[in-house]
Amino acid sequence: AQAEDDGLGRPYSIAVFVPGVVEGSPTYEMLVEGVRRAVDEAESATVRVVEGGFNQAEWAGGITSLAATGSYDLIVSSNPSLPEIANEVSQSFPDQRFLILDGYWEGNPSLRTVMFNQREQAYLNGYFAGLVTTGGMPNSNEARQVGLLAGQEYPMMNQVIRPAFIEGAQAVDPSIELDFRVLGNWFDAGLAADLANSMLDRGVDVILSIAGGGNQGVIATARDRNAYVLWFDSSGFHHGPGVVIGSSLVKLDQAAYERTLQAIDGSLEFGVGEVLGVADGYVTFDDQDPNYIEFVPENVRAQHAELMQRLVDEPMEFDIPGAN
Amino acid sequence: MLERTIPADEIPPGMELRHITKRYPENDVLAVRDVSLKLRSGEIHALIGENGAGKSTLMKIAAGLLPSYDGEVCFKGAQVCRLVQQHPQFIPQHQVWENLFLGIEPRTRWGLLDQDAAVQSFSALAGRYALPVAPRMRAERLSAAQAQLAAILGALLHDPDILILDEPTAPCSDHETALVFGMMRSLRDNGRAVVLITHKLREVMEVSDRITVMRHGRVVKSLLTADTNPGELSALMIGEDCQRSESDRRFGFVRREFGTQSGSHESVPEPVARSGAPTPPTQPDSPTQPEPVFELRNINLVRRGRVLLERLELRLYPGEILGITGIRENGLEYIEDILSGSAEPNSGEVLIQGQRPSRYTPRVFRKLGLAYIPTDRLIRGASLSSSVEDNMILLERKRFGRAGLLNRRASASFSSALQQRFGITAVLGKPMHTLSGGNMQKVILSRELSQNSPVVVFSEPSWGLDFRSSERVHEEIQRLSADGVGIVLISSDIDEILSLADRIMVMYKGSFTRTLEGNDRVRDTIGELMLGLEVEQTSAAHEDSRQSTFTKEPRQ
Amino acid sequence: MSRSQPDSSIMVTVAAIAGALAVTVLLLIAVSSTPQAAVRAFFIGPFSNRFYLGNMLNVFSMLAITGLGMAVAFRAGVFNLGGEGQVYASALTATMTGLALASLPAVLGVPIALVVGMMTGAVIAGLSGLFRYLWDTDELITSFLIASACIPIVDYLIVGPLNDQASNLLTTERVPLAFRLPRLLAPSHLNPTLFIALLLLGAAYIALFRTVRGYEWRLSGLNRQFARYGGIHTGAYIVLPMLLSGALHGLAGGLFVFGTHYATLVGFSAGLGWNGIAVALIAKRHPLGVIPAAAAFAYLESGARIAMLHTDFTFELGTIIRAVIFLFVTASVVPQLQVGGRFNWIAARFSRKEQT
Amino acid sequence: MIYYAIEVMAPLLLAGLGGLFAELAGVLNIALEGMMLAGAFAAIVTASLTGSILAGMLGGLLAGLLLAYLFYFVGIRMRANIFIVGLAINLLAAGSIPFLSSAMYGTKGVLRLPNVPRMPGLFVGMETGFPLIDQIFFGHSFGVYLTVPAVLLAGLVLQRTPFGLRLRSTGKNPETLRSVGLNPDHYRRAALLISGMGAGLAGSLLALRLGVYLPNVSAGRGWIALVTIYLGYKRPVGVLIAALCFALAEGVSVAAQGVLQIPGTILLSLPYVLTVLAMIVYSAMRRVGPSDA
Ligand SMILES: Nc1ncnc2c1ncn2[C@@H]1O[C@H](COP(=O)(O)OP(=O)(O)OP(=O)(O)O)[C@@H](O)[C@H]1O
Ligand SMILES: Nc1ncnc2c1ncn2[C@@H]1O[C@H](COP(=O)(O)OP(=O)(O)OP(=O)(O)O)[C@@H](O)[C@H]1O
Ligand SMILES: [Mg+2]
Ligand SMILES: [Mg+2]
Repeated sequence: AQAEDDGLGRPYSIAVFVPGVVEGSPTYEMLVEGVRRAVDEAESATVRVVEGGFNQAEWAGGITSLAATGSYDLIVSSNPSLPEIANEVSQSFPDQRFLILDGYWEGNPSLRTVMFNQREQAYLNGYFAGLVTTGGMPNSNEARQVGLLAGQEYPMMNQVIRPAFIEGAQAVDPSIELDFRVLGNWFDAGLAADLANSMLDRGVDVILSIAGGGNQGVIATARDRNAYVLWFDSSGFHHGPGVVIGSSLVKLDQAAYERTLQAIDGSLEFGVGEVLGVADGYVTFDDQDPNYIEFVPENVRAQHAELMQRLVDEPMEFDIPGAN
Repeated sequence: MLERTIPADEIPPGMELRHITKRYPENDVLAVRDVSLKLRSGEIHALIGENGAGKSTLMKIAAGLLPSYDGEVCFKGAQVCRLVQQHPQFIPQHQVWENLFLGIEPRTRWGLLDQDAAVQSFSALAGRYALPVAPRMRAERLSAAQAQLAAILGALLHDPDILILDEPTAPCSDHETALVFGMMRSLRDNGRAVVLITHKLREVMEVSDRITVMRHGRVVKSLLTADTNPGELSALMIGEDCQRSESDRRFGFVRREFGTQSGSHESVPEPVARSGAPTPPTQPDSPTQPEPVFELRNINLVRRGRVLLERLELRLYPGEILGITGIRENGLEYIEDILSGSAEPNSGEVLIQGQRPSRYTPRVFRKLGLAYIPTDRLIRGASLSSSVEDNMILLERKRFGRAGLLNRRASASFSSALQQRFGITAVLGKPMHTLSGGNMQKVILSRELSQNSPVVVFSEPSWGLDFRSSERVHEEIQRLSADGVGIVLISSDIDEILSLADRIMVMYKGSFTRTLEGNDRVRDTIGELMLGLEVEQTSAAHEDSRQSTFTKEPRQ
Repeated sequence: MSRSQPDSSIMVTVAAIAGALAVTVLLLIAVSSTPQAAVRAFFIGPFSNRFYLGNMLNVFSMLAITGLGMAVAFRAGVFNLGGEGQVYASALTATMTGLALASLPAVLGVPIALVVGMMTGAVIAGLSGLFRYLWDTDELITSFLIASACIPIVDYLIVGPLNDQASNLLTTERVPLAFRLPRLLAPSHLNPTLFIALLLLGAAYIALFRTVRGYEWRLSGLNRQFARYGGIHTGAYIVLPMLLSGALHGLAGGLFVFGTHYATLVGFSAGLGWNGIAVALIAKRHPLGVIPAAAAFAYLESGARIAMLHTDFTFELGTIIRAVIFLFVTASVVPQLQVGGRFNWIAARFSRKEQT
Repeated sequence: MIYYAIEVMAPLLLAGLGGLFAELAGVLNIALEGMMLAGAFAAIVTASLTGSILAGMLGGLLAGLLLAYLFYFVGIRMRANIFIVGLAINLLAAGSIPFLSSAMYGTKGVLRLPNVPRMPGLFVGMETGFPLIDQIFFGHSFGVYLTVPAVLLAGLVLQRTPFGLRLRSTGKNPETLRSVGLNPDHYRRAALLISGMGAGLAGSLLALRLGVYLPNVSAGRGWIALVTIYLGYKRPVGVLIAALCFALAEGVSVAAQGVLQIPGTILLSLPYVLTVLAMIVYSAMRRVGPSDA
């Protein structure tokens, strides 16, 4: 993209506000990647990436600072909690436009949100876990126990992911039980390893790990004890070939790319929130990865592909927690 | 010029100090001013002078413990110079040998600590100089006198050519003093140089070969002991400018001190300056007597299974000076703790002006009317990093509070009044640790005596004081007693006790052996009682049972 | 001791800060692709507009209160290592009180909520003081442990039963509008906490150095045996300083809610406790020294934050710069003379305890 | 559970033993956390470069050593406040590791490097028939077996060597050392370097067990190690017991998450609560104990 003024007006300027740190976070890497791709393709646009750190109390201040400069045509971000922050900031800076992914808000004319159907996403994982624990894999055990390790408890986790995960598993076999544990943070891999050990002791043979860096502890344990790990949001096979055997994907990069491009050429509609799911192709299960094909038996893959098709035909209702 | 006064004799010098000058930048005190001094081998050299004269500073320089000074320190023939500091400090939790062998630890073949070798060589040394210290005792359990002896042994471990002792006998009873002197003589006879800093002229005359007098950081004179007398020495220490009358009185005091040393069995005359004092009660229990202001009833103190104090009874009447003496480790420090409320007895009770304290804390005791001068100056008696003024107002702090606020102007004038009255050389705003040992003690005394308390407990009040100051303290004590204040005087200095106390109680192994009154107060009797001699004659049976509970020194 | 600090130590501190800043500039130049912009944002940014200025002053007020909370404990020779949890827990109780008293007028409701916050902090810290008084357990360690135990509980309460269902943030509900302290430099966070902080610092200075209780307080910290000997109730000066320290942290937590965030968010007070310790130590445990120390701290924090927003300055770089400044700030080539040698204060504290 | 507790204990113990040296020399080393983190990072990097577990552990140890030397230089030589220096070193580790990681491998996040071998277990599969004994003694990762010699060595050095005596004396009263012509700073330096090695090694165990480095992997264990020093009453065996207690407490809270219906987050505070209780009980017992009547 050309950054300099080419006589047609100043370039379209975008700030990406990352509520956290980009490197090491697949979601935010996708966000930045998508926006960058759009900017590169556009005639005249610039982008600045700003890391807001992990303290959510400071995000509002960061967004306010960006808005206060008045020099960004669009602020892009991604997190379920950001729409409400953006909504608030836009009271003070009504001209500032926001594009928030992975969040939902309706009715603020400055604000466009794109939400992913995480119920479907968790359901995909749950169904796959159900297939695994009921004997779908070489190391599956008799017990009908699936595990879920969360970094912290938060509304999306408690109200959507956790119920949908067990719902999916029980769709395979209603007697399946969930062993749910909390790490308390997003980095303590040592404790995560111990928690995973404790889950395996109780008969769990497959764990969906949504614990940031803690996932590594789960992998280490699962590798030692021949259990399985499921990944969330991005493809995780390379973290542990043969151990990580399933990944649900959210095509956040794709959405970011497309919506940003629309924003730049002025065709993006603000004031609305959309929800994208399996049927739209933005939530999916990574069935192309060689590891998946290598380690997961054919019949399991087939059964899961069926489920995918079912969800395309019949999308699941999604009650977004905290939606206005 | 001073050098000329010393006969050019044949004794080889061990060390020479040339034109030493030391200024403490912190309080801008010129502690030593252009001092030259020779320390000769085979000689005991006494260094005397009033508090703050610069003795300790000079000797620290000689021993290489102060980094910055002007002048030269030359070793001549001698190699090792050790200084035993005025207040030896040990690591309390470590055993004696661990403290003393630090830096010269004997090792086994494997490079490990050779504890047995250390203990053995220590015991051998202790045996050779007849200084009784148990090597495996934890240092926190050493009495002040034992600590002093241990520190001396620690210096001897290094086989010094020059040994400097800074007021070693201050915490010692006569017995221990004699042991230290024996050690010094034996060193001298082996061709070593020994330096003794002390305020006790009697000791100077008794043990030294040569004397150097310091005043205001300068050497006033160096002379041979044989050529001088206490009168001359004290005149030198005080300075010629001193008024005649004052030094007269002092000579009287000094002479009496010497009288007691030689005049063995005669009873001591009534202390001077008791005019106006009520006659001390001769029969304390008679019903006509006033109520006691301080009372101990059947006090027992046991710690870690050791009986430290046993069945103590004590009654103190207004205007009376009650002396308590003994060898320190026979319970003097524990009775100090009981009297001051610092330790809670296991049984028995304390009554202050007839009232029972609600708790055994110094706070409660003070509220009931007690003032207390502790033996331990550096931790209990002073806050070294606080200013002198803050140290002085400790007890009177409430008086300077107005609506909770501290009136600094009033407290400053209060402290400078105390400073004047007690002749304290100090800058009030500077931290306490900049003071010389004697001046620190004066600050403590001034604080406690500003209190007008009906009961005052003195523990070793004149430790480290020059005699002008210690006499001033003694006058203070007598004045208080004349005002009707009840005084407990704990002291291991028999002369001090004899010259001041109306009644003397002698401690031995945690109990009072006998109370001496009037003409019974004889130096030799006290000495024997302190060593437990008379006790064993009079109540041998009783003693047996006591010894079984009062265990000696448990190993470890 | 009650007199002012010797000038030479101030000079040394100034020199150290200058050295630290020089290193900071070098780091920025070495790492940034737009070094000029980064240096400008870092150093001038905090003063460049009222939003940044206000936020910096607000950070200053919070750090001043927690720094003071540490300084008063240090002065009495006790150590409160649990500030982090105390701020956090009291923020939550203050928030909940504020929500419960929503029907009351603000002049009543806010003070009550703040007092509840202070009491929360005081209890958490006071427990450690009490344990030391009763059983001689090291308050340094217990305060750290107790506060660490509080943090997961508060996390749970915010995410669980006390969660604001209407929000996707991990937060409690917000306190009523009327309860929110007015903003002084809108839209920045600056609020009257600044004046409260300055008032407290002055009051603490007078209390510590100009009152009888303050004298006892400091003396207990300098030499507990001496204080006890002098009839000071030294046990009280273990428990009281912990209580006060906890109360100040509690107040900080409460004011953080009513002045800045209006709710308790998960982990929102992170750093206030630790930075408070650093502020107190850099201030040489002196209430008035807290002012420059907290100001310097707030300045650095804001500079780093602004540089992060406007240049390629990264989060880690801010952390590294803070570390460098810490390394410089109390270092001195001039040995500090202290009792019993030239060792520094913390070590002295520990060896002192050994001796008793 | 015992088995995992022992695995958890090992790094705590090594860091605690190192910290014990510093503590006894009178230096409160609150930088254990940062040193562990640096040790973890360096261990993964060197293990990846060399393909050797031992080299990885050595790398961790050296990283701890490096920070410890910095600690010594600023905190002791330059006489800075050691608490602030400790905080600074923690910050330095937390800030510079992502910086280096990003420069070297292009990520600040999870660092999964090729060629990092798995931590071998020792005595795997051995059995005595008593599950408890088996869990305690057999099949642990290699690093765990370092801890017992470490405790013995620490005890020997501290109590039975001239060096140990001097080091302990430094902590109690540095002036006494100075007065016999020894430099207390030498012993403080030695103690700090030992604590750096202990913490670095502990960090390497944490990371090598996982086979990856990830940000903040020490997760407060440096602080817990500091607690074990006090809880263990500043004796090597005490530190061992304290570290084990803490590991068991963590084990209890982990197991309880699966069994009890108490929310998992709350149970995370259990180890701290149990540790405080242990401290109180211990101190209270000492109080009424044989010392005074
Ligand atoms: N560490 C110090 N810092 C500052 N000033 C000091 C220090 N030690 C001693 N002084 C000052 O130096 C002077 C000489 O003190 P020194 O201790 O040498 O006296 P002294 O002759 O040993 O007295 P005393 O008989 O009381 O022990 C005193 O005025 C004292 O205040
Ligand atoms: N020995 C004690 N044990 C427990 N509490 C005490 C003790 N002495 C006093 N207190 C309590 O401490 C508080 C302060 O005590 P009080 O007002 O008597 O002290 P003061 O003499 O006025 O001042 P200061 O405490 O400074 O000496 C009071 O509440 C009192 O009940
Ligand atoms: Mg199964
Ligand atoms: Mg002296």
